[in-house]
Amino acid sequence: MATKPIEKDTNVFVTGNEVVAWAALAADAKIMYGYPITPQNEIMHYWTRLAPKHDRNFLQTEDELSAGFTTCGGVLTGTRAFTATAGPGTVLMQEPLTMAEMMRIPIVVVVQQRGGPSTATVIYSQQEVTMCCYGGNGEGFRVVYSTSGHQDLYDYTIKAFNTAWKYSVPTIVLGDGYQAKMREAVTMYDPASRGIVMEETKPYVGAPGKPGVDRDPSFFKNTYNTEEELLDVVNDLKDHYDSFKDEITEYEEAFTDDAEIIVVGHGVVSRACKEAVKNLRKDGYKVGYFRPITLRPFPGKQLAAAVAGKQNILVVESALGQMKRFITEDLYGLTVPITGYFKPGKGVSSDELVDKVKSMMK
Amino acid sequence: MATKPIEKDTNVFVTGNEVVAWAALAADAKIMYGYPITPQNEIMHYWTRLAPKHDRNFLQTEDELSAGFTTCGGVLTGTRAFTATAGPGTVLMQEPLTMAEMMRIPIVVVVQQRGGPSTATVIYSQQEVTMCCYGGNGEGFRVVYSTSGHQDLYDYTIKAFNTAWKYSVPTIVLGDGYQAKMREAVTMYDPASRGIVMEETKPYVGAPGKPGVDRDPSFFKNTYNTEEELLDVVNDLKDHYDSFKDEITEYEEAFTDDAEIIVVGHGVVSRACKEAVKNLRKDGYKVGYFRPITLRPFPGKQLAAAVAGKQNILVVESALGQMKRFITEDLYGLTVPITGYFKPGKGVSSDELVDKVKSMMK
Amino acid sequence: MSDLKRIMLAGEGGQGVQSVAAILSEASYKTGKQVMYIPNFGVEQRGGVSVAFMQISSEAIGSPKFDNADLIVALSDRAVSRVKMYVNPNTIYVYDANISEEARTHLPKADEVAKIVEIPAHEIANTELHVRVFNVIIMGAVLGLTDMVSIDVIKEALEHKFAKKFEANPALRDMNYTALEKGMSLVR
Amino acid sequence: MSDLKRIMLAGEGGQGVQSVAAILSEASYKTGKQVMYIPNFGVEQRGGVSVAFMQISSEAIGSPKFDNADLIVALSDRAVSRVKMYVNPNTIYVYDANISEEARTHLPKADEVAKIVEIPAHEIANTELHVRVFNVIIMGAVLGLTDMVSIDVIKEALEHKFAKKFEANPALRDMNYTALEKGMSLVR
Amino acid sequence: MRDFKSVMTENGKGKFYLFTELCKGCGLCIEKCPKHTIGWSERVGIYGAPTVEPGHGEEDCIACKTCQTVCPDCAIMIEKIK
Amino acid sequence: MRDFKSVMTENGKGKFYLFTELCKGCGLCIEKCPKHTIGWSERVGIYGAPTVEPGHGEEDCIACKTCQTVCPDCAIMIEKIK
Amino acid sequence: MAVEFNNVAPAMPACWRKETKTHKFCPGCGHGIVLKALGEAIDELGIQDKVIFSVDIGCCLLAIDFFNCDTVQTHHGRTNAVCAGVKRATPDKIVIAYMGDGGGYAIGSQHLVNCAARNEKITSILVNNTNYGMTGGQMAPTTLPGQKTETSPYGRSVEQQGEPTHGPEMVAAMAGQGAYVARGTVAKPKQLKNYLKKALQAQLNGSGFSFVEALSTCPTNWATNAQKTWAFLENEMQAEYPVGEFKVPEEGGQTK
Amino acid sequence: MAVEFNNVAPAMPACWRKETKTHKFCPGCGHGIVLKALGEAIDELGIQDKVIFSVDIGCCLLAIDFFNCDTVQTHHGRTNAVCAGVKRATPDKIVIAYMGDGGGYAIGSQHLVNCAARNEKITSILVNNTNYGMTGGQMAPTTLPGQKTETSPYGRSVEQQGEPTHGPEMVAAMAGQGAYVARGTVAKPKQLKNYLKKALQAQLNGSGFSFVEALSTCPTNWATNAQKTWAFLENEMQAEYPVGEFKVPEEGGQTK
Ligand SMILES: Cc1ncc(C[n+]2csc(CCOP(=O)(O)OP(=O)(O)O)c2C)c(N)n1
Ligand SMILES: Cc1ncc(C[n+]2csc(CCOP(=O)(O)OP(=O)(O)O)c2C)c(N)n1
Ligand code: SF4
Ligand code: SF4
Ligand code: SF4
Ligand code: SF4
Repeated sequence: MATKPIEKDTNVFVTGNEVVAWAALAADAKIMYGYPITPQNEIMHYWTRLAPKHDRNFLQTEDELSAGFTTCGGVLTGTRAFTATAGPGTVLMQEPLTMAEMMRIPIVVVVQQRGGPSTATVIYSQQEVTMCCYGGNGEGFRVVYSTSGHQDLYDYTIKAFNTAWKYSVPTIVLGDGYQAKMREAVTMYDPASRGIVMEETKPYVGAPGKPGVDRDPSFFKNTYNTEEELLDVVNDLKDHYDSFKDEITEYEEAFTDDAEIIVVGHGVVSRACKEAVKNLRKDGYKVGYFRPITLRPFPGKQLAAAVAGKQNILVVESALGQMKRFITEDLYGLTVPITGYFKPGKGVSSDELVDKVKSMMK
Repeated sequence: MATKPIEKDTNVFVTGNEVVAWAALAADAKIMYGYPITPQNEIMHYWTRLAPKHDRNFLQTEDELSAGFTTCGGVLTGTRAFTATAGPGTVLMQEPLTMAEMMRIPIVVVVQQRGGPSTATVIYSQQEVTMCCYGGNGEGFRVVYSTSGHQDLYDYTIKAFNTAWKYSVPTIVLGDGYQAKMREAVTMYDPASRGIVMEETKPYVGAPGKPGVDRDPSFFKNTYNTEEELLDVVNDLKDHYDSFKDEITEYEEAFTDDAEIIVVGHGVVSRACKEAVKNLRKDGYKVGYFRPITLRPFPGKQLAAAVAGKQNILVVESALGQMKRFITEDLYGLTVPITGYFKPGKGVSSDELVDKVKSMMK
Repeated sequence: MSDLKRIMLAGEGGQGVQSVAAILSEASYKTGKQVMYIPNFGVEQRGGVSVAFMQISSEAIGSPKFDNADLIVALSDRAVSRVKMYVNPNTIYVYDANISEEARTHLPKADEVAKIVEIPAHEIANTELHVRVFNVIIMGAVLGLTDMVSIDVIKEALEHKFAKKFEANPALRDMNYTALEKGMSLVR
Repeated sequence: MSDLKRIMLAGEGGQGVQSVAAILSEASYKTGKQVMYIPNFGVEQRGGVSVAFMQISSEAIGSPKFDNADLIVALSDRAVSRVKMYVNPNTIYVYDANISEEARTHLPKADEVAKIVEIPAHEIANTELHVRVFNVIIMGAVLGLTDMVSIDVIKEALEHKFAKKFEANPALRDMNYTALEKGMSLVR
Repeated sequence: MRDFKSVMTENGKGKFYLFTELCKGCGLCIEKCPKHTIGWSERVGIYGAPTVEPGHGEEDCIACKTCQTVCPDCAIMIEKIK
Repeated sequence: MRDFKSVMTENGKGKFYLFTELCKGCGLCIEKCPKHTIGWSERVGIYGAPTVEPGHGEEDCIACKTCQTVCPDCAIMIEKIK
Repeated sequence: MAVEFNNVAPAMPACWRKETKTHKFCPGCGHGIVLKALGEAIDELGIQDKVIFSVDIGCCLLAIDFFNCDTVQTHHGRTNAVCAGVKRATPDKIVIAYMGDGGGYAIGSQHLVNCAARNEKITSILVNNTNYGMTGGQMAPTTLPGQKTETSPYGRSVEQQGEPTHGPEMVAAMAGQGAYVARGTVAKPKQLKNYLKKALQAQLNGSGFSFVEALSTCPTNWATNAQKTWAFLENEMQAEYPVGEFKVPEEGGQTK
Repeated sequence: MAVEFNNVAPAMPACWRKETKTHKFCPGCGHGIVLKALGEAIDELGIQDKVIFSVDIGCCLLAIDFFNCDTVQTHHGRTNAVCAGVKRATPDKIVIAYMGDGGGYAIGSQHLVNCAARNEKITSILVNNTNYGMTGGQMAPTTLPGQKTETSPYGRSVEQQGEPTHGPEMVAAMAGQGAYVARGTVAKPKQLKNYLKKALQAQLNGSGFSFVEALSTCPTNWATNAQKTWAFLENEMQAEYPVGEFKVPEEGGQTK
């Protein structure tokens, strides 16, 4: 058998797509299924180069529907499997994701967001947030980690596999075109060296023994006959989701205690927010910073605590308020005014946020 | 040429799917593209029986992606065209819908909701709300009419074509399995008899004249090279949407003035809400009723006005709070408590709402 | 409150509850009532219990389905189980005598409903009349228990629906009418 | 604030701005700096302006792209237009002398930036050295205007990258070194 | 393992077992019997429709098992009478 | 209607027009010329790469128009010299 | 002379799950015959414990608990994709995709075509009943010229809707070396069983993609009695769709 | 002896839109040759004012403003569907779908197969460059055995990834009477033009679906110089993919 792909800590200067490929290797993912789309292509490029050396597999499918459904198939056998996509590919991925939600199939999907709607740009956006959290004909029983840079991509890709398998929930690592294509430093490590134990995978189908003789056969279905049955199923899914959601909710905050304005951003935008807040603090502005790491479940309670009694919440997105909708959902009842700073499909710089906050504090 | 399919008012007792087929005929839709899925099938069944008699066309496509994209193709030629789908079909329909959003193609899509996630049930739900309003990799530049019964299905199917073509926006008529399959009375009419003028359709491609000689060729694209370009495009789409949204927002309210609790429901659920409120009023309970008819744009301002100073808002859905998310988005800042009554995938009766409200008012 | 009547018919696929519901609801719509009829439907075309929900009122009708039925007609073992949750103290409950002992244990007790009636519709159809008019007997029973529409209107509806068949075979008309009246008399 | 440097290189596809940025950013990462490099990319593989965004700092780096560049290098007519919105009073602006008269009208005025430098990199490459080292001259110019990394580190990087080629043809090494130094001297 | 109720009819060369809980009364077997011996029985099957039995034609069963083979529900089993 | 700049080279039987704003310097024409007469020119094309011209081989142009036909950019036009 | 028994076992394939019988297919539906043939093939090859069975959305979904084999229901048209995913992850399993003509030739045709092209080592079984059964009898790619369905109420027009899709012929044109492709009919259950067995054998040998179309019956949506059901199948359908083998791997695993 | 001119018109098809030239395709990309052949076919048939041109997402999107013809960009793989929709609504237009091998044979294969099956009266042109060009050179259904791409870095393995897809052969197996199916190559632009003309003629006649695959070049992703570009096309690709006509309508509009 192949040795561990990463034995000891390795510091490298690479693209985010390369980071994801290495993280999936380190997480002991056995197979990737995928269809090309910019800006996630290089995940496949690296994976296909590395996979044979580490006894891993790859299947290039005919489209993203197939990429999603083959991933479901692979996972059902108890194999740690993943796919990656973006933009219109993420739109198509909603169909397999709804099956995974219903049948609790722990697929991992890396989404490198690009501009929308439609084909739009191949570059960057945060416009796939609603879709990743609540896409399809259901109620969004998924976990979504929004990453802000290479270390996140490494850490949360590994974590995504564990969350998925521990809770039997489809899990999305939400990146974007910037993170996919940019180069910055990252420390890659063997998860075991950080005390991370990879969750054991279990076969949904194909367990040992003759079905009907040694054990019951397993039947996995997604269709129900009556409303009443479905209500029970969806309520079960909800109860299951609620049972672990507090446990996995993640966020980051800084300078919130005495702040008058809280700047909220997720993903790569949170870096601009953090930098802006740091710079504003140097100039004496009382500004705080809050970053949801899990977008689903959303750290609403924590955000509510952070913004209580503040003058304003500045919500920053490279989208038209997709995250803001989660904020108002969870913060409804509060009266702290919310200001939106939305640049759909376009990056946000710390400089413009500094200006924005200054104009608000005048 | 064929005469008008409906000359004078006709009162009939039929299924909702039949109503939709007749409404599309009356609205002078020229072609339907579609793929079978329960519970919308009978729209196609009626349409295919009626179409040849009225010089209309039908194409059964290979899937819902094709149904959506062929509809886009038909509409681009300046032909009033529509499709219908449900559940997993609506999931797939998101891809063509994003193209229609981006390129402002006035397709009309009738969605007869069924249970989700995944294949789930073929029966009924209100779980396609988020997807119809904000599905895909974009910002939800669509119009969504939520119907509550056969007269609505007739009226709003006709209206959908006019909204779509007047504002160049993809428009969804949101029904459900109950409405699709139930029989009740409806009055069908010639739109002209109600003073409804069908908007003129304009060819996006294939207008008269030799391109490059008599006129410029028309180029319709959905791809942009830079973030800056895309930001402008999306902002334009938003400005365009904002320019007409107040004009088309629709809602219904009753008994709100002196009410202590406002019951909010959309679609067929609103009938149970209305009936419950009426019955509660007879018993002396001060309860009001609010029904958003357009879910996108959402009548947030009107709802805010209706609930101001009330004791509670009871939000009723056959979903896990998909409409509630729009309410909190628009009502953020208010402090009227919101209570959710959610039955994902299951119908809601007036009796249970009567009980619920009584328990809240104890 | 209002004069709203909520009726639920449940039976096996072949027992024709949907056509009973369709004829009754269409007929009472024609008499100027507000009517709502919704079939229960699912993924299986055959093999499931068939349920019809009907509401008749002089006022606008709310939700297509309801929790409490004013009249329930259960025609098979599985139907008896299926309708259970719709039973309430005001319910008039009708069931076919043909159900099994097992199923009888699932019937509401007399004091749990307004009225409970056993009808030997199955037997009558099979012995006195013809299997094919089983559902017409049921239709008669529903008519006998509600004032939703007069028997003449239903006769007219049957006349309309089976025009050709009745013409070809007038005995068929008689059999249908007899079945209808038989059904009414069973619940009186 | 911090010692953050924001550098933007823009040119035509063939001019090699991405490889300049890749070598420079990797080299300064190796010296222990915090570095971020992001190429501009679009739907077209060829034919668009190629832009590289680099940030170097001793502190953690924020957004990958930025609004105001500390150093801008524009190498073609279209590049001059493309970088316009990144110019600010603190910008050091470098452009190749080869651009058209038209393009010159789009250059910032001397008082709008901290410094503006015209360099004849194109000409030097074509006449004195070789087209292929055009981007090495540019690399030198960037080095000359920032203290991001020492020239030796870059030489080492080139040594590493072109090991085989330099071995096969030592004159190539010399040419690259000359180009690098030439580039530095042009901006001094 | 589940048991099924059956009715056995001897007719010609075969013991014809009909499983009432399996037969849906589709009639496919009737059409395929080379001897035209299968016909409707008084007994009803799982869906309340009549089931089938041999002995309805002019000829007797030859135990060819065609009916068993074509029955989609495995509702017939033929045992050759030796 | 837009005009294009061209350079005309007479060589053998053909007037060889090369449109510098169209030629991307791909070299496809060079490979296909049956007379091997096309080669790189000093003039650069739209992408800054060298363009092409006839007169580089041992034989002259025979005005067969192959180059014109294969150029993906319509950057060559051959006029037969009568 | 009718004798009643309680303990005679019906002649069901061993791998059929008795607890779920009678199955949920309509009276006279050919799915039962196909699944009997498949069950016998599984029994004869002795692979029940290796099989992973996967059903499409369509009437096939009624087979979710049909066999004593692990079974997965997928989405409409996606069964070949799910099965390819399963097989790639666990090549030692015998993976069977079961679908209707709508699922295989319409909405899932990209998966069928590309599984064939990639020569995925799975067995794909497609039940051709000339319509969309589960949704109530709409036109399918396989509907015959002139045939009336809910969406071709005046009969399928070749001019408007094209010729019926000939699936095995298409798959044979796409699939590579070692593939097995055949068309059987429920009117010939033994032949059908043999085709299915050969298909599974191809998978066991790892030689290539295996695909069997089964011409089948749908009395519910055809609105036919038993006699007309057989007649439609054996006369009209078999005239349009030739039964036989289209691609057979050679002994060594290569396709002739 | 070089003379400069400002007013000599290049030998472009009349329907090419001069304002957008030089076009955006890479140096040496065969798309330019295909579009020249198409432009000439349009000119010769005199149908410019009737054409509705539609481009897929893939390198073809660069042709959004290529012709003086109304043009629609669609989604990746969806061009045949959009065109079917256009044609059904306006049968008097000449509708041309333009796509790559990924768009046509992978993600959009259900549309291609079913347009062929329905015999949609459109003309579908597919440019086969053996890879996914726009996204930077990944494996395509058409990648040759052993060929290295970004996702087959060690060469395409037939065992793992199957044989290359032969599109026209598949389409010919599916399409009905009156269809036209051919494969040309940019190495033979005149032949290619003729095929395209016949395809458009089939549409003009309303006889059936018309499909032309064009073998093309992609020096950028192949990383080839001009010489190797031609060599790969003419030797390796043409060896795998026979050039010629696969289905031709008879005089009366029927396919031979
Ligand atoms: C995406 C999607 N579209 C449509 C449907 C609805 N649907 C369910 S089964 C079916 C047709 C099945 O027909 P076929 O595949 O021929 O199988 P059959 O039922 O005839 O055996 C359709 C269209 C669905 N479930 N999902
Ligand atoms: C749904 C979706 N998936 C993936 C993509 C990304 N994508 C754009 S072009 C392309 C490949 C194009 O390859 P091909 O069709 O062969 O055309 P070429 O560029 O080679 O001419 C892909 C995968 C997309 N735009 N949409
Ligand atoms: S075994 Fe043969 S002869 Fe006997 S009943 Fe069955 S089909 Fe008829
Ligand atoms: S025995 Fe089988 S084939 Fe015969 S009627 Fe019964 S179910 Fe049909
Ligand atoms: S016309 Fe023919 S001979 Fe002349 S340069 Fe072109 S290819 Fe060569
Ligand atoms: S083929 Fe055309 S673009 Fe290429 S080098 Fe020759 S003239 Fe220039």
